[in-house]
This record gives sequence, structure tokens and C-alpha cells, in this order.
Amino acid sequence: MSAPAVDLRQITKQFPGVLANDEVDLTVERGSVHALLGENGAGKTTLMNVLYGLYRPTGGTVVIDGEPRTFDSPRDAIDAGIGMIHQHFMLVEPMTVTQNIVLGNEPQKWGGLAVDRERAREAVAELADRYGFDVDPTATVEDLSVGEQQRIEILKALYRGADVLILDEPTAVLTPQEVEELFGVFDELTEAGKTIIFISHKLSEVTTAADAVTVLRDGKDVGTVDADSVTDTELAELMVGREVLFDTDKPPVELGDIGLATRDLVVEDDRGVRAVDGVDLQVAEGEVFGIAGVDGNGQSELVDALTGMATPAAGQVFLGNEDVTHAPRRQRIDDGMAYVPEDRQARGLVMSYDLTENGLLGSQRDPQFASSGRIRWDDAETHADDIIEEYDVRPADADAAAHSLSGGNQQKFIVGREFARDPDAVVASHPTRGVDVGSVEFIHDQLLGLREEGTAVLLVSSKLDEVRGLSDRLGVMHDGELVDVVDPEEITEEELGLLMAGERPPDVPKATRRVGGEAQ
Amino acid sequence: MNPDRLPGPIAGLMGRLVDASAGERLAVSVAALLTAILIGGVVTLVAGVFATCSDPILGPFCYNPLAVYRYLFLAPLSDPFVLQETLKNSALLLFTGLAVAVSFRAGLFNIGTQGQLVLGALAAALVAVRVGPAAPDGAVGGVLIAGVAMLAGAVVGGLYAAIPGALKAYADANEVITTIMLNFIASDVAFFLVSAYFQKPGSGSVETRDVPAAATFGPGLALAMAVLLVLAVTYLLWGTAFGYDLRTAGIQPDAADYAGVDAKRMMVTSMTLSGAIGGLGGAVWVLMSVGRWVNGVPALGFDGITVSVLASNNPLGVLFAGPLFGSMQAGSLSIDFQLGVPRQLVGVIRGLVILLVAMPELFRTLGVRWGMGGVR
Amino acid sequence: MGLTPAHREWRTTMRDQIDRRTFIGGATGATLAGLTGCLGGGGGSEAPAHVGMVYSLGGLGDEAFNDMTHAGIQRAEEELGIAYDNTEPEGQSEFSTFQQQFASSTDPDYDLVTCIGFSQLSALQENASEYPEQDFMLIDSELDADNVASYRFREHEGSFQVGHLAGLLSTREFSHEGSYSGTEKTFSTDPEAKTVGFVGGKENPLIKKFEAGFIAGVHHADSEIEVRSAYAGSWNDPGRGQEIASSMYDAGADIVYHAAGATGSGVFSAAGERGRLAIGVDSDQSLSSDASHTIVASMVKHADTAVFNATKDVVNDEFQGGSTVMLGLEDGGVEAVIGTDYEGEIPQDVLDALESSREEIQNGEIDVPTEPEN
Amino acid sequence: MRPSPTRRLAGLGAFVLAVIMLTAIVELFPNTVVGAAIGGALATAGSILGIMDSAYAASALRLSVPIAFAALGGIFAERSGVINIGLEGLLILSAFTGVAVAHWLTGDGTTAVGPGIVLLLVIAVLLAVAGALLGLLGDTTGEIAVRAGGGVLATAALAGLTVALAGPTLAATWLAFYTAVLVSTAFALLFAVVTIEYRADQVIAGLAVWLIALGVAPFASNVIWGAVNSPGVDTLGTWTVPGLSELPVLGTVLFNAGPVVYFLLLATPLSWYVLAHTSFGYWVRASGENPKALDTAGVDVRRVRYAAVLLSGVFSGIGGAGLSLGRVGSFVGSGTTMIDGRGWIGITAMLFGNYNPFGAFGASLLFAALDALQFRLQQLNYAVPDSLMQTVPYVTVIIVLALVGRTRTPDAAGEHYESDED
Repeated sequence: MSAPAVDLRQITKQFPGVLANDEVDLTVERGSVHALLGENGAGKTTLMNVLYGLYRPTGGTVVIDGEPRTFDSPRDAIDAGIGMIHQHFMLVEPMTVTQNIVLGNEPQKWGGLAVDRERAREAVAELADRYGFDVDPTATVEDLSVGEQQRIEILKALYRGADVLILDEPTAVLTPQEVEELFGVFDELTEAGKTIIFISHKLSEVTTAADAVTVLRDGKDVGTVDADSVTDTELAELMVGREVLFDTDKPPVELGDIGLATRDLVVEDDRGVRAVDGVDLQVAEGEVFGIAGVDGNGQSELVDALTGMATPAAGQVFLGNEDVTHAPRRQRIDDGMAYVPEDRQARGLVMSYDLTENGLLGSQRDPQFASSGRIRWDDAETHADDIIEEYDVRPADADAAAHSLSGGNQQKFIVGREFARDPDAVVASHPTRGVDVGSVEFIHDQLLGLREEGTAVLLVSSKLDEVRGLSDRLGVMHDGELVDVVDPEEITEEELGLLMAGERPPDVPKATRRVGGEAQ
Repeated sequence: MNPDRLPGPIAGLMGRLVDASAGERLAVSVAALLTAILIGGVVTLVAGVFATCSDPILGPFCYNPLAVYRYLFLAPLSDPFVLQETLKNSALLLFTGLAVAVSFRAGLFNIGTQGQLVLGALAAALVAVRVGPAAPDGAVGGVLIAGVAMLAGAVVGGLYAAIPGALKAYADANEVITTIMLNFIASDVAFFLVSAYFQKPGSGSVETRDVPAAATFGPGLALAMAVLLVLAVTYLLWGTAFGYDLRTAGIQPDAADYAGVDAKRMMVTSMTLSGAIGGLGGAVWVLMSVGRWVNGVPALGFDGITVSVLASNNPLGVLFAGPLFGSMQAGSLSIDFQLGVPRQLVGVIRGLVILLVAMPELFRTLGVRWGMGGVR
Repeated sequence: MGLTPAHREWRTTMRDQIDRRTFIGGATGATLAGLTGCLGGGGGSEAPAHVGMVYSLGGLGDEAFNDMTHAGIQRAEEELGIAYDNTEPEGQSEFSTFQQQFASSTDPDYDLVTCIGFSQLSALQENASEYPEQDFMLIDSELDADNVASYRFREHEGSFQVGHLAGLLSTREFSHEGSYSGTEKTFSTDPEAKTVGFVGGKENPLIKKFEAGFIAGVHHADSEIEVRSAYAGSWNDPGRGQEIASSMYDAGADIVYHAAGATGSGVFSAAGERGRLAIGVDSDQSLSSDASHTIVASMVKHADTAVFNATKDVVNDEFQGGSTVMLGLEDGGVEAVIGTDYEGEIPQDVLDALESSREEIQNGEIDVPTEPEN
Repeated sequence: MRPSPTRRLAGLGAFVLAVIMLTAIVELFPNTVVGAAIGGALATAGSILGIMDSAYAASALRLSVPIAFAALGGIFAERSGVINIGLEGLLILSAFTGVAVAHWLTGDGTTAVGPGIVLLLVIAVLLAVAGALLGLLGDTTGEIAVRAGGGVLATAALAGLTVALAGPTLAATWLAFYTAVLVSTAFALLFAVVTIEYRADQVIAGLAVWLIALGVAPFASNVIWGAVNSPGVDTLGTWTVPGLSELPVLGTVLFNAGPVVYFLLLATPLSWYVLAHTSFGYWVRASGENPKALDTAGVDVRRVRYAAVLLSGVFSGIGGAGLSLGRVGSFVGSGTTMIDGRGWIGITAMLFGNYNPFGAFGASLLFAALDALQFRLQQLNYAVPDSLMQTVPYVTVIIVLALVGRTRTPDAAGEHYESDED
């Protein structure tokens, strides 16, 4: 057997403060489809950027066709026959398909005075023909569908002589039909001897399309498995890992009325794709409702619609008894909704503000800190100090700018601020991501404390232990739909994995309905 | 100044203003200013070679940069006239610098302060002329007229700035381009309006009638008003929820959304506020400097950009940068007058300052290279 | 018509001045000596008078109005030994500043502040009462104040003369061999096309006087000649001036007269390109223009004389505060001067006709309008 | 390049609007008619049509030169992702430099071509050295040497050729013209360094370029001539194409014009060609729309942007010196200088023309034609308030922006681009 097409050995990539890849090994056989599986932030993209020459590894070797290589730039990687299709397409939208494909390697005529468009078009047509792509070389890219654009990207790599194609989450933006077609393309390509590496965090497609799967978790590779023999459940376990199980003993809480609910909620993403597709859920006061699911299955969009960051395309959102579907975010804040956002650096904190100012984010008009529009900075500072003390934020300095805090401390501050609102409803999106173990426990206790106070809590997390341990009921999302609502204490990890993969195993322990009434 | 020693609310405010990166920005501004002055000095020296004079300072050099800078910065101290001019310029630059700073703080490039000022000035002049005869005599009347005129200036300037704000918010039209265009439109339209309808009888130039003398005031009062306004706006930006919303929207729009700020409305509001301050500056220009609206309004709006940029859009910085440029502008009369160095030199230095302040990277690089960790 | 001795002398001064400009450089060169490097230091304190010059917009080097007044003060410097300082405002709002700068200065204490141009009227109204001890002179406008001497010109009369000349030349064969921009060329009229043109800077009552006199003069020669007028809307846009004049020449104009400051230099370029004629304004522009072969005549407005006389009055302690001197054809305040390259080329009957119309204006037989007839 | 139907519609709408505004202004302020509105309108239309002859077309073409060159320069810079609002400043600088050098070489009656060549070469060498130091000319020493040397040699050859072909005075004027173009380019290089190398805000830096030029040109005029306005110098004259210039209409418009008009007529299609048909054009567009796409395709975004900004300097140089040396033969530095906002109109023409060289040329021509029309109407005694007429381009652009929004601008315009960690 010949040398593997790609052999990454002990790749380590250190960013300031973050170890993105930790001695990762990856061996990809020629002519195979190899999937790289892992949660967001597991280091998949970093690893591929190393392979594509965008990053230089801190340690380890890149071996291509048995030869160790050092890439200083993508140009070197391209020369070595590696092509990458990024998650965000590197296409120039107002230019034509042909122009995009030949960009940087235009065939010339008249001694370089002009691009030989005829030759370029022919080359593209010939290439498309060879791999069975149906593209119009003269079409403008911005007029094409996402799936078509992706094929242009693939052609672009092939035009540059790529033998190894890296695709970063290629299905994330595709419709199911387009995914189907893409996998068809994979077959064509591997038949022609090309090698494919694709990044994914969707279990089902990995087992469908790949020959082998390497799973990354927290920057480390946790093993490579044969895609034909592995089950989705095993993959889910590998991916999410077994973390310390918290012995959270949740005292029974008297359930109140509906605190937070949606009805037939539909949310579209930027491209008009239905990211949330008809979700109905009710969270009672005094209940933690967990949402489990692999990242990118509509959780973010659901949270946006609930919190007023996005306007739903259809359906309704209720806060208590009130229909807040079209209410501005301001009103939801005033009505007692707290929100721990997923992206703390863009939304949750103003990075150049100090903690006193960040402590006001969202409460800047709260009578607690402002009287007739005037902010009482003393009270704001006391408030920030309280959060700092209670949540053990370090450095314990209300004058420190948010960007000077570590990610975990930033997160603790946000959680502290939101929970301190004494909210009626909480939407917490990955509240413990990037937080140290001790703090995780603390945040969990706070969440449960809110529950006991009769707050409706919606918890979104990709950590299975977390949602299972904290939730009274657990909803599983897949592809924009709420697949099922289960009893977190009864369900097995295996069943949960299947649900997350979009399958419905028989006899899943349903959550017993304990919610009082329907949303109005 | 140790903020902790100040009374509570003020200490809080001061703390807000002097945030973590203020030191760096201050360092960049000072470095940029010094570099611009240095380059300006070299330009002066070299220009002196091409000029002809009867008494060169040394060899072929006609101009003495040191003398030039002595006049630019120190003339107000020794020459009452230059001092008077400095006060006037400073007051006006405080208004326009503040106007620009407010919009920049809100994340909007309001290059249109000039146009807002021109129309605000026109409105103020017309209102003052119109209201004049109806107002009671004496100081009361003067205050009344001036008050109404300044209000008119602020309203017109604000409304005129609301146009690009609304275009940006609701039509996604780049405010840089629209405000530049609106500058030209403002001066052309004002010229037309005055020459066609409000021309001062018997005058050969395009100008309005004189505003009532009772309504005019000196640079002292104007400066006091400007400083008060700067402090008021400082308070507005750092002491109120509105200011918090405005700053957050300017610095991190996503976080503003998160905090429940209506970003689009904030664009219109902050542009209106900025324009109102610019329009107020125009009114002060009419009432303090000329006593009527005349064609050829000085480029105070553009100077305001310089002031704001040098002050890194911090109102308290404007409080220093405004008078600095005000003094340089007044001093430019002196260098022309006393040294024979063309006063356009100040325009060159002004441009250099903006250019240099715009590239903090340069100073960071230099700071690192020279081992000055403090600049980082 | 022709060169009066006074004018000959003035022409020499003007030539000197132009030559000197390239040498002296900074206009304040004369006072530079004692000043460099010392704050508030006074220079030339032994001079019998100090004059502060506040020029009109467009600045020195306009080869017209401002340079003319500059020539006047330079003559005073030479003949009377006075000292002077120049300021060139860049906008209308700066007039007041510069007037005040001179008026408030104590070292030197200016004996006279010369305010050039009608635009300074409003500013001077205030400053004259603000500084009652300061003597001012105002050119091109009138202010009734004890400390202001006003000098105005009958521009329409001079314009009538050049209009008359244009009208007379336009209807006959007339040509001049010369050069433009390095190429030999013939500059001629087209007797068939009975059209001449007028280009103004910004439209205002003063420039309207030029236009009115010019039109009247043209029609005095031949009432059938069409006069095309247009305003450039700017004093500093020669590119536009050139296009406007070109459009007039293209429409059949033989001769174009301008009263447009620096914009007017474009009129000469247009004439040069088209091989047509132009008429200058304010000063004898054939002396300074690069396109002197196109300038058949200039309507000279002796602002230099006004400046010189007022300065002399101050030196002799005879300052005429509160008076208005009106300078017209009669007293040589305005006159039509044949271009240097055209001396001796203008047919005698034309010169005779000009001479007689001049007399008729002076004795009141011709009443020159101050507002354009159409 | 391909405008979508909505954009085309918006462009058309804006054009119609401009025409309506023009007519409205003409109609609102006639000197004569008040009552007979319809008759007056017909008469106006008649006389407007009467005005539009070949001389009118030629005039509009000449007036459009500095505007269109600024617009072409702006197109290259902005399509590469660098917003250059300093074009007005570049026009001012080159207009001044051209006259200053021409006056230096020919001013005192004698003509000195030698110093002109030396000056030109010195600037060319400095530019080449700067380019080499910035790493713009290539990666290997050989490459750099060949390109830098080639540039300087080409400049020398051009200068030599000019001197050989033209008489001494004309040659000196041309040398001054070349120098002005190089100085404008050098200033554009400064702008490029500041924005690309030091990541200065493009808008602020552009404003600075404008303000500096607005100060430097009158300052230097004052130093050299003791006044903000220059004495007269010779112009580049006109080029008459033998035979063709005799053609009825085209002859006047196209074949008997100043050299800079020919340059414009060449530069417009050439710019279009470069953008649409050459690799460099592909790169410029990609760099402005999605620099990352270009970077990952292995092309150095930085060099592309430098080249584009330098081109904007070259074009602005031709436009500015073309106005001062090509036609007028002097520099006027008072007030807003003789450029008087033409660079800004150039930016509006660029926007109105949707970043297409032909579109920008058309828009420049339209604005220039409105101007030429305005002062022709005056001559027929239609009192058109020129101050209102001058707002037409600006209002048009605002309307276009309001209708079309930002979608027209290259996606990455105004943003710094840095390739990920090296």
C-alpha cells in the first residue's frame, strides 16, 4: 500500500492563551473520504488551517505522500496538491464562475496583456465535465445557490491541481437535497483518485459519507474509527466525552405557570434557510428546560428569537402570558428576562468597557441604577463589586476592562449579571463554556437556585452531562426541529445520542407533562 | 488627579472617562502632534530655501521654524488681538469638535458638520434678524433673540444631520459620502437662498442683514457656553443611560442590540444631536464672529474633525485640542504678519496631525521598537 | 486714447513690480528685517506712516485688482518711504479679523488700514465704530464714517469705453500677428458675426456695473451687435472661465471682456486657443498675462492711484475721513488702455471714435447705465 | 461588473431625475415667462436643443477631464478595497506641481530642459526605491532591480523622447506634466502606506490628504511667487489630427482637442479593459470584494491594493496637471483652489457610474454637460441660479445611494486586510 495522502503527526498549535491542537495525529488514505468530527472549538478548523498552510504548527510534522513538508503559505499547500473549501466561501460574488475558478492562475494571451477567457472557460467546462458537475461557467456567482457555489469552490481547488480536498463543515449551509448531491460529488471525486477530508459535527452525515472518522475533543484527538462499523451513539460519546457527573440533587419544586413558551416558531437564518422549524415548547416557572443537540441544529436561532435578538419568520413567543413575538428586546429585558448569550465577546460584554459599565449592560435604564435617565455610578460600581465577589471574578476589580479578563472570568461576570436581575425567565446559552470546573459547579448551583425561586430556565448546552444533570425536562433539537422532549434522568446516553442524530429510538422515556397550563 | 478623592458621582464619571486605553490614546495623540510639528518645522525650513528674503536666518534658510512655533503657540500670551482671536476660534472649535466627537462616539463618520454649521448659522441669522424688531429693548431682548437664534441653529443643524442618519439607518447609505455631498448642497443652497431672498440691501456681497447688536456677544461668553456644553455632553455621554446606549452602539453594535438599544433609531438620534451641536456652533459663529451670515463660512466643520480626531473623540480631549488648534489658527495670522511665513502652513500641520493620529499602528510599532512598553 | 504720461509712468511701476515679485518672494519682505525671531517687535519705526493692506478675495497675484492696489502701496513705499503690511483673507468672514488685526495693533501703530473690495463694507461698518481712532480707506464701496475715506470708481464708464472699442472692432476686419503658448498665431475678428461676450465672476451689483457699461458701449458702436454674458460663479476657476469664453467664441464672439478675477485668466487662454481677442480688467493685463497677444485692451481701474493718494494724505496729515471720492474717466480713475502688443495697431478712426465717446461721457452727453439693459 | 436589473433601474431613475431637476430649475427661474408656461417650456426645450452642438459637446468633454480622471482613479482604489476620498487633494497637488515646475523651467524667459529631466528622474528613482523598500516590486533582488530600473529607464526614455520630438518650451511643459503625475503618485503612495501598512482609517487618512494638499499648494505658491496664484505658463496646446479634424461634428469634438482629452478617451476604455480582461483587473476586483478569496488563491492582496492606489494617484495627476497645464496655464490657489471641488464631483461620478469606467466617464460627462449647458443658458438670458445647478450631482448621488443603498460598494471597501498569521 502506498503512503497515505496526508499524514499529520503530533500536530500542536498554541495560540496566545489557547492550546487549539494538542499533539493531534491524522492519517488519511488516498482516495478515501475522511471525516473530522468534533464539537465547536474542538480544534478541527485549526488543524485543517495548519494543513493548508494558513497556520504554522507550534509542533509536529505535516507529511504529504510520505514526504515531510513545511508550508509557509497556502500557496505552498496548493503546490503540494492540497485544496481547501472554507466554511465561508472564498468566492468573489460579483464575478463569474470562470473568473472565480481561475483567479490567481488566469490563462493569458497576447503576452500577458489579457486573460484568455476562451481558454479559461474551456478549462472550467472540461473540469466540470470530468467530475460530472453541472455548472454554467458564465454565470455570476452571486446568482448561484449555496450548493452551486460550493461546487465552484471545489472546482477552484481542482483547477489548482488539488489531490486532497479539505472541506470545512460543507453541509452546514446546505439543504438536505444539496447535501445528497454533495455526497454524490464525493463519490465522483474519490473515483477519480482524489482524497477528501471534511469537517463536521453532524453524526449522521459522517457515517453516511465518510470512510473513516477522526474525532477531536478539546484540541486532542480521541481516536480514529471506521465509519462503516461505528454507531452514531458511539460517535456521540466520543465527541462529547464523559465528564465528571455532577451529583446534582434537585429538590422538587412546585411548578408555577408558563414562564417562557413558543408556538410553531420558525426562524430563518441569513440565507433564508429555516434554522428553527416549527418549535413548540413551554418552560414552567420553577423548571429547568434543557435543550440538547449537536451545535448548529437551530439552538442559536431559537435563543435569538426567544430573547428578541431576531424576529421570527412565523409563530409566536410568550413571556409569561404575554405574546412578545414582536416586542423589542428592551421590553423583554424590562419584563424580567435574563439572557446569557453564547457569544460573550460580541454580545455579552463590551470589551473596552470596565466591569462597572458592563454590569449595566441591559440594565442601564433600570431604576436600580438610573433615576430619570441619570446613571448612578456609585450604585453601578457596588453592583459590579457584588457580582465580582459573589461569582469570584478575577481580577476582583470593577475598573478592569472586560478584555483584560480571561474567558472564564468574563463568563462568570455575565452569568452573575444576568442572574442578579432577579429574573422571571432565564435563557442561558452554553453558560459554562470555557469556564473552570469550580466555577461550573457554582454556576450550576446558581441556576438551580433560580429554579427554586420559581424562575423559568431554558438551558442550551452541548455538554450532555450538564443538560442532563440540571434539566427537569430535556428537549433534543435536530435540524431545526424539537425531536423529542424526554426525561433526563431516565434516558440513556445511547438513546440521547440517537435522538441527537435525528433518529427516534423506540421507547424513549418521555418527560411526564408537569406543566400547568398551556401558553395563552 | 485621583478620582477616588472626588465626590461620588463625579468620581464615577471621571473613572468612566479615563478608561484603560485612554493612556495609550493620549500617548498616540501627543506623539502625532509632536511628529506633525516636527515635520511642519522641516517643511518650514525647506520652504525657506525657496523663498526669497532680505535677512535669512542662516545660509539659504529664510524661515525660522522655532520663531514660527513661538508665534503659533505663544502669540496669544503677548498679543491681545491674537488672544481675542484665539478665544473666538477656540469657542467655535469646541462646538464643532464636540459635534464630530459625538457622532464618532456613536460609530458614525459625520463629515457633514460643516454643512450642518452653515445651515445652522443661516437659520440663526435669519431668525435673529426676523425676531429682532419684535424683541424688547435692552439686555433682555438681546438674550431672548440670541436664545431663539441659537435654538433655530441647533434645530436646523440637527434636522439637516438627521437626513444622513436616517439614510444610513433605513437605506444603508454610507454616511461618509452622504454627509460630504450634503456639505456641498448646504453651501450652495445657502448661497442661493441668501442671494435670492435674504440679501442685505446695498451690500455687494452675498450676506444677510445684520443681527441686532443686542444679541451679539463676545468670545468670553461663547467660550463659557462651549465649555459648559462640552461638560454637559460629557455628562450626557457618561452619566446617563442615553449616553451609555449611544456609546455602546458606537463601539460594539451587537452588544447594544443585546442591551436593548434600537440601533437604527440611535443612528438618527446621535446624528441629530451631533448636527444640533454643529448648528449651535454656526449660530455662535454668526452671533459672536460676524454679526450676520456671510457667504464663505470658514471650514470650522472640517477643523472640528481634526480636533475630534486628535482628542480621540473624547469631549474632555476636545477641551484641550480645540483651544490648541484655535491658538494655532490665530497664531497663523501672526506668522504671516510678523514673519512672512505663509499662514497656510497651519493647514499643512493640521492635515499632518490627522494623518498621523489616524495611524496609531505607526506609533505602536515605534514604541515597541524603541522598547517603550508603555505605548502598547 | 493712447498712453497718457501718467499711465506710462504707472506702466513702468507695474513692470518693476512684476519683475520684483519674482525676487522678493514674500510680500512682507520689506518688513521682515527687524522682525524675525522677536515677538511683537516693530519694524521700520522710522517710516512716516504704516499702512495695513487687507486685500480682497482672490489674493495677490490675480494680475488684476489686488495687484493693482499692491502696486499703489509699493509706489507709496518708494516715493513716500512708508511701510506697509499685507494680508490676504481667504474667506469673507476673515475681513473683519484682518481689519481688527491692523486696527488693534500697537506695534507698529497703523496709520491707515486699506480695505480693498466692496465685500469689506459690512465688516468695516462695525470696525470703524469699534476703532474710532483708526483711519481706514475703503475701495469700491462707500461708508459714511469720520474715520473712513471711501473711493469708488465709475467702472461702467471705463467698461463703456472698452465696450465701444469691442463694438467698433467686431464689425470690421482686424487682426494681429502674435503667439500663444509658444506657437505663432493670428488673432482676428470676424466681421460677419456681430457678437461679443462678457464673463463675470460672481453675480453682484458691482460686476453688473461692468457688464452694463460694456453692453452700452458695444451698442453705442452698433446696436445690432449681440452681447453674450455669463457668470462663472467663482473668482478662482480659470478652467470654467476658459470654457465660458470658448462657448462665446464658438457662438461667433470676436472679443470677450471679463470681470472675473483669476477666473478671467481662462478667458485669455480661450482667446489664445481660438485666435480671438479679449479685454482685460482692473489692471493693464497685457503686461502680466502669458496670453498678452490676445489682450487688445484693458479696462484699467486705478485703484493704485486711490491707494497712493490716500496714503499720501495720511503722510501729509490730510486724511479725508468721511469723504467719498468717485473716480471716473474724467479724473483718470478708470480708463481703457490698449494692450502692449496692440499699440499702434488700432485704426485711427477707432481711436478717434473712442476719444469722442470719452468726451461725451465726460460732458454728460452719454449717460452710462449701471445696470445691464437686458 | 454586471449590474443587476434593480441597479440598472436605479441608475436610469437617477438619470431621469437629474434631467427632471435640471428642467425644473430652468423652468422655475426663467427671466421672462411666468404665465405662458407651456410656451415657455417649449421655447426652453428649443433653445436647449439649439445649444447642443458639436462645440458644446467638445466643451463638455474638456470640462469632464479632471472629474473623469479623478473618478477613474477612485474606481481602481475603491474596487481594490481602499476608499480614496483624497482625490481632490491629489488633483490640487498635481495642478500646482505642474505649474510650479513649468514656471521653474521656463519662467525667466529661457528654457531649461535639463533640470526638468533631472528632477523627473530623481522623483522616479525615489519612487522606485520606495517601491523596492516596501517590497512591492518583487521578491528576488533580480526582479526588484529589473522592475525599478525598468521604471526609471522608461521615465528617462519618455523624457528623452519628449525632448527630441517637441520644441524646448513645449518639452519643458511636458516634463512638468510628467513630474506632476509622479508627485501625485508619490502622494498616493504615502496614502497607501498609511492606510495599508499602518492600517489608518481610510476616510480619515483621505481627508488628511485633502487637507494637506489644500494647505501645501497655496503655501508653496506663496513661498515661490509671493502670492497664492501663479504667473502664467505655457500650456500643452492642442493636438489636431490631420484630415479627421475636418470631419463635420466628430472633427471638432474628438480630433481637435488638448492632449489630455485624448488621454481620457484612451484611459476610459483602457481602464475598463484592464478591469474586465486582465489578471490585474480580476485581482483588483477580488481584492475589493473578498480579499481573502484572493489571498487564498495565492495573490498578494497588499501589492494589488498598492498598485490600485498608485494608479489612482497617476490618474489624479493626469487630471490635475491636465487642468492646470493642459488648458489654463496657471495655478490659482485662493479659496478652494482652481480644482474647486472637481475631485469630489469625481467621487460622485464614480458612484453614479457604479464603479464602471464607462459609467464614471458618462457621469462625468453628464455633470460637465450640465455645467456647460448652464453657462450657455445664461448667455441666452435664462437666469439659471448656478449655485442650485451645482447641487445637481450631489443630490443625484444621495438619491442613488438612498435607492440602492450600500450594495453597490465593493464589499471589503474601507476594511483593512491582513492575511492570517504567517
